[in-house]
Amino acid sequence: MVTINIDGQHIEVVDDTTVLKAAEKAGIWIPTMCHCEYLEPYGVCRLCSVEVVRGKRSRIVTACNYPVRAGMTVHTNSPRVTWIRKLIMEMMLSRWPNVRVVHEMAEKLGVSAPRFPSLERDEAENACILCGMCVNMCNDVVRAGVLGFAHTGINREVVLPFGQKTDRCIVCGACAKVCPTGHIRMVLEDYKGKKPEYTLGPKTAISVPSLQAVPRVPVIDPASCIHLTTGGCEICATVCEPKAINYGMQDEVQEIEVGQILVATGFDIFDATAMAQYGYGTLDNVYSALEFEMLLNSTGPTGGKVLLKNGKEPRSVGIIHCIGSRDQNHHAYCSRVCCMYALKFAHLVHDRTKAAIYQFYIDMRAFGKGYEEFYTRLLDEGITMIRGKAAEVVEGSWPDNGERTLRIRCEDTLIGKFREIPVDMLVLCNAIEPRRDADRVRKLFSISKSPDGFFLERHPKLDPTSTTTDGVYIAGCAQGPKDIPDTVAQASAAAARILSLISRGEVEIDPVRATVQETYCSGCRICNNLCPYGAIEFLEDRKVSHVNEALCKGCGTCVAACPSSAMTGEGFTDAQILAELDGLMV
Amino acid sequence: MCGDETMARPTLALYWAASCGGCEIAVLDLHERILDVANAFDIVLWPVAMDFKYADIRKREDKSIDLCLFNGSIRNSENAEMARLLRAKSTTLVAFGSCSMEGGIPGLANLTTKQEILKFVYHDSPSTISTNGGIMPQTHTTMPEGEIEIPEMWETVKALDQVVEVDYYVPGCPPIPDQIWSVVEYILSGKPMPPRGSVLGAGTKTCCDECARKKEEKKLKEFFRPYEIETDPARCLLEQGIVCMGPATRDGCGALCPAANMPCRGCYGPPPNAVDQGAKMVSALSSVIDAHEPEEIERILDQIADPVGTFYRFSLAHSILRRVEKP
Amino acid sequence: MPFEPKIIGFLCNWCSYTGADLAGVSRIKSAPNVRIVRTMCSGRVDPAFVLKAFQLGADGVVVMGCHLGDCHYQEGNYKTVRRIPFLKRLVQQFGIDRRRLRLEWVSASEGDRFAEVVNEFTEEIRSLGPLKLYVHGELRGEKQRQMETERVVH
Amino acid sequence: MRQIKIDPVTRLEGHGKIDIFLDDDGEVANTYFQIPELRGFEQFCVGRPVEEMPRITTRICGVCPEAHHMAAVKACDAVFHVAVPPTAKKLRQLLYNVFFAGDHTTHFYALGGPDFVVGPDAPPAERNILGVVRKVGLEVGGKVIEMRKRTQEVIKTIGGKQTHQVTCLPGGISKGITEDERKQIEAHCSWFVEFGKFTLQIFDDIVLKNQKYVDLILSDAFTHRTYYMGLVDENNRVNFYDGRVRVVDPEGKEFAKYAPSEYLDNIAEHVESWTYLKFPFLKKVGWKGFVDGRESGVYRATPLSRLNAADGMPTPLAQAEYEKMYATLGGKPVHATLATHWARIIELLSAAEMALALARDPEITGTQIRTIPKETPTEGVGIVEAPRGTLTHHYVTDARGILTKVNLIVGTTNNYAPIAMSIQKAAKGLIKKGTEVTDGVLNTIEMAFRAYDPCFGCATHAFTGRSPLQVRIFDASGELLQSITRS
Repeated sequence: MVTINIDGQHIEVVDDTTVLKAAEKAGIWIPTMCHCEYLEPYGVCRLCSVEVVRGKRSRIVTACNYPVRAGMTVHTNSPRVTWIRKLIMEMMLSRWPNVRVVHEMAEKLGVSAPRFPSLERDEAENACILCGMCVNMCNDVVRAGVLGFAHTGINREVVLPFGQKTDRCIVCGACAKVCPTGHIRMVLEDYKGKKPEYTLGPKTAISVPSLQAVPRVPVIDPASCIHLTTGGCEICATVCEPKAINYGMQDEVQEIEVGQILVATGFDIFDATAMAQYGYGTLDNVYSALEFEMLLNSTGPTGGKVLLKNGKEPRSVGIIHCIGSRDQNHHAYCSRVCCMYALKFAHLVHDRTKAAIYQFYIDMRAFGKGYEEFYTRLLDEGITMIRGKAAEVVEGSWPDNGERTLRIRCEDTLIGKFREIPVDMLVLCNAIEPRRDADRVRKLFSISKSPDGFFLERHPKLDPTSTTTDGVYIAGCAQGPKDIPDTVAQASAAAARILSLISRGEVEIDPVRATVQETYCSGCRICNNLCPYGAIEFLEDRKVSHVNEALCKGCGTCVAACPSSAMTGEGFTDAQILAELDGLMV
Repeated sequence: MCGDETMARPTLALYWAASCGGCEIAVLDLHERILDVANAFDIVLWPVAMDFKYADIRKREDKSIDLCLFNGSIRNSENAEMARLLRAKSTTLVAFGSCSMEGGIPGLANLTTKQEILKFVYHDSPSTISTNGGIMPQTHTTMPEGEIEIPEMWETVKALDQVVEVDYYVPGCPPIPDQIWSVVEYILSGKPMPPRGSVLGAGTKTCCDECARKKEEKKLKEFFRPYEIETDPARCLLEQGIVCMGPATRDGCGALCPAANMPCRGCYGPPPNAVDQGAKMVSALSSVIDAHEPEEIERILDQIADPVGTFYRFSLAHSILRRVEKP
Repeated sequence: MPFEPKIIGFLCNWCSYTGADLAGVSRIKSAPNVRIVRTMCSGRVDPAFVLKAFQLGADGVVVMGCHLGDCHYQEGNYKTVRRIPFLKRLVQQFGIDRRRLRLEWVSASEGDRFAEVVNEFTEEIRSLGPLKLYVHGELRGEKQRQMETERVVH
Repeated sequence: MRQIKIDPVTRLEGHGKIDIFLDDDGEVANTYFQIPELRGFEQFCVGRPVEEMPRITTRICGVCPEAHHMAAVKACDAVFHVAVPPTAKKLRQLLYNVFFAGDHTTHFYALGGPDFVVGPDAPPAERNILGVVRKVGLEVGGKVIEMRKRTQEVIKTIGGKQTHQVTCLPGGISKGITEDERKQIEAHCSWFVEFGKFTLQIFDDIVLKNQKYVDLILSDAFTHRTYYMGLVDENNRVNFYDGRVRVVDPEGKEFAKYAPSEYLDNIAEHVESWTYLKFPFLKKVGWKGFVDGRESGVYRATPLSRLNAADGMPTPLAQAEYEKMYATLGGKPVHATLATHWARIIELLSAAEMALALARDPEITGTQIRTIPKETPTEGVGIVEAPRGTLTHHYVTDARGILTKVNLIVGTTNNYAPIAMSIQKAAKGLIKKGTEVTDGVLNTIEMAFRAYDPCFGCATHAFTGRSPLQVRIFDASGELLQSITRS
């Protein structure tokens, strides 16, 4: 540790830190325009100039890269320093007369206009000021080595190799992030054969998977993580104080022995691109319910503000119900939750904007506790409810100011009129549908599905949580569309079923079993390859087949197959079934 | 009258109804042991070998014959009549051989009709020349000298127990002499007889039990007919794609046919608990067919020639459906 | 008196039987001609059962199981899918129209399909008319004989 | 009306019923010999796979399943156009000759022979195997039983089962024999040869040394001048398993010689409404009713016929006996029905010799015993000599080898007409005005019968109860005078 004196303050700082950091510690502001804490000091803008006094001698240095020395004295606002900064600002102003950040800094430093004639160059307000942060970021931190300087003096500029787009760019966006003027922009276009993903705002390589994720632990997306791509960056690691970042972590498959399984694999949402007439994926400002939910979320891209792509507030918002549900072409069933969240959307939009809100519905299904009340309350808030399914959405413009907007064509069955309603933003209430891999999961647990594709409960009324496979239970939207209270109720019921077995500590298995009567078995081995559970074994010594009772599930296939009728199926013996036939045919 | 050994000895009757005589030959094939039988029993009826009158049988008291070995199926009223007579006169009536037990090969006549048989034999047969206006045999014919008649054959062949109550069964076409001997010995030993309806002179398992061939798990994509391939004499014939009735056939024969490289045809009848030999064969074979696709399954099934005629070679008349229906 | 087909249906416990149950719960109307025998799996249906059904006077027999790949026992119905076509050939050779034997896949959720199959099959059998077999008369005769002998005994 | 009770006719394989009608003078007007059973193999074998026929048709007759096994498999070979490897053919022949020796033994000692050995006049109760034993000594009984036992052993070794053989299949035989088995079989066969000589010795001592018997044999009551049929090899020697069918006329001159496939050009069957059995006749001569002579198509196929139809026996010892027989009975052809017994035991010896030769053949233990048929099955005829006559199996199949047509002409059937004629002749000769039909009458009829060793079970392929011969006598008014039933 060393002690230095800044503007009369005596402060103690670690050795070989820079004057800039020391000043920061002392709470003294020093202007910078090419400095970024994640980059090595570059010292190109010279704005951070300060006066350092040692003994009788004093000199001007750049604070960002000048190391502290024991007992040194620093003046950050001596007349000499102020004079130099002003001079630098005047030069920058004359060089970049239109650039916003330059003007802002000039104001701070009390410079109104340069004394020098401005070069008659029409610069954009976000022109490049050659701070070099992007270049250093790309080379030193990201290590992509794409950006560099070309030419000298007045012609100096930041370029791509040979001025060409290059595949070496990993599209990390770091350059854009550090660029103080916004000169560097990320644009959406096909890149390396990949179509740009339609997302709400930029998504970082390390993020929390979903807004309400519990536990709220961020994960690294190895595909887009700079460090995992180039070995550089590691910024997240440097800023993470508890040092929780572990780039070495790998996916692993764990085998866990369990006695019972609760299948609650949830649902997928209907892909609205299948209904082209609503312009999802083709028109701007058309959102799926889940996307809109993200938009509304306070931690979302707009911090919960309801904004259009162009950052403006919508004049009107349309919400269309039953996208893919209650629709013979897609899902016949009702997704049950849409009506209510659509009302919630309307409420929030009403709350946060002055936009007019239109709901396009087939029937309102406010079936739950307090739901109907909520519905009536919204009607009072002045939501426009249009009974009738929207026919299509087209691009159009506002009649008054001609601004472009969307127009929803629909029939209002209540007034029996065809209507065309302008909305700036459209929210589609996608249907809840079975997960794409539901069939694989189903076969894995050998449980059945209902016609709608959701998992089938053992009995629709009397046993809604268990399945036809002992020890396998289902809950939530995996079993069928339902809202949170219902899901919680069903899940609790399933959990209770599971616990009751655990507490009993033993299970009862069906007495329906196949057994071999050895006196009749001649070891022809026809049954041997029939059992999917491998319950039939052949006893070489006795030359007979044998059924392992614990493995046998009692399907009776081997019983029917056994040509010597040595295999009997308890509970369904030949005699019993033949007797049954006799009884049936009298 | 003690001292008179003929009275002391149990009485034995052997009779053949609709049979080929093979069962009788099998009895003769006891060779020298036949003499022991002759000594042990007082034989009261044996048309093939000795001289007796049916009249004497009719005169006998009911149940006065201790043991009657009845072979041959029931093809016409005369067979049935003898069956009833011998049932009445015998305390123990044994259905002896495949024919009387389950119809046997004659039962295959249930695959066709009496009409078709007569039509072919006396009309369509290539060697038949209708020299007198295509007449057929008649039960009654008037000749210049007078009226003469011949019995009428039945439409459907029956097993003995479809006509009268049967006490025991001895399967086989013909029954293996050693098995016949073991039955005779057992009866002579005076041991308590097994429950009525039991099968004597045979095992409780299937032919496979006696078959020395090596058996493994079976998965079949092709079936062959016996003449189509050379088979490995050490390996299960079914595994080699030869339809063998062994798995659905009661043991007791000593698996003679597989030992001679020929597939079993099921003459010992269905195993103890099997209801229907052919049905058992169907489930057995379809279980070892290694195919999931309907087309492939049909292709494989096409390779199995004449299911009914093969799976019911000996047991058709006694099967669940008993005969083939002709429109 | 019009001909009412007697049909035996072998239903697998997990899919078809539940499907039939669902048809009932859902109040779906279906022909009353099918008399149901429940087996744990369509794979349990021994061909002898089918023949026995015909012997006892069934005009048609339908075996129902889970759709292929849906078997509660993973592959039981794959045995059935081989057994029934084979059995069809057998009954055909016995002179019984193979259409009188059917294999249908009805899942637990297909109450409507169950009803459909039952109605459709019943109508087909109705059009095929009653099944007349030699053995029917024989059995009647044998029952008669038994009763007579019993009478003698008492 | 008086009912005459006579001991039943036995030792008759098959079911027979005879109606004798008398005219006003009480002379025999006509006799009807009826076969009241029919099985219908021809029809119910349709639809079966042809290769199963050797295993199905054995059930036509449990006494001579080997004959049907062989005829069937030879028809199958023809159906598949397949040539049988030499070893397989020799094995089949070995099996077949051994069977012939055994079957002829049974008939001579148990069924037909007793008439001579014990004597026609002896009471029927005596005229059976036991009587034979009593007459010629106990060891004969033992020998006969041993003969059966040994033949059955060989048959089981080669045929797989002793009754209803299984091993023959299209293109060969399913199982060869080992050297040890061959040694065994050879030992048996040389024993058979000895037994054959011994049997001829007995016949010589008891029959030929007794002029009364010789006269009986030659007596007119037992003589019919008919055509004769039998299989012959390329040297016109008797062959049971293979060759061409040769027919000679009543003078013994060759009338026809044809390959099995040509049988339909030469043989036809006549139907009568009063019997289930058909009457085969020579097509080229035609059906002239129940009469003999060269104008009538009636022919005989019996051991005697085979000897008549051939130029000699294939083996030395038998050849010697063959010459002796014709010398004794006044040259070829011999028409005396009862001489069939003699011919039969000459065949017995010949079969034994043949078997021995085959058992010593080095090829017999070969391993090349199958030819896998490759051609599409079509149609085929198989002919062998069954002990009771020429046996013909004729199959037609579809391309899959499923039978579409089956025709069978079985050994005894060939002789149906001659037997009927023999019965009528005997009856006419014996039943005169006012004669009361006695055991003698029936016995004589039985003798006419037994010479043919008839098996009507085979003939009608009828699974018939072997119910006995029944003779009913009606007067001119058709009234039943007498019914002589042997239970």
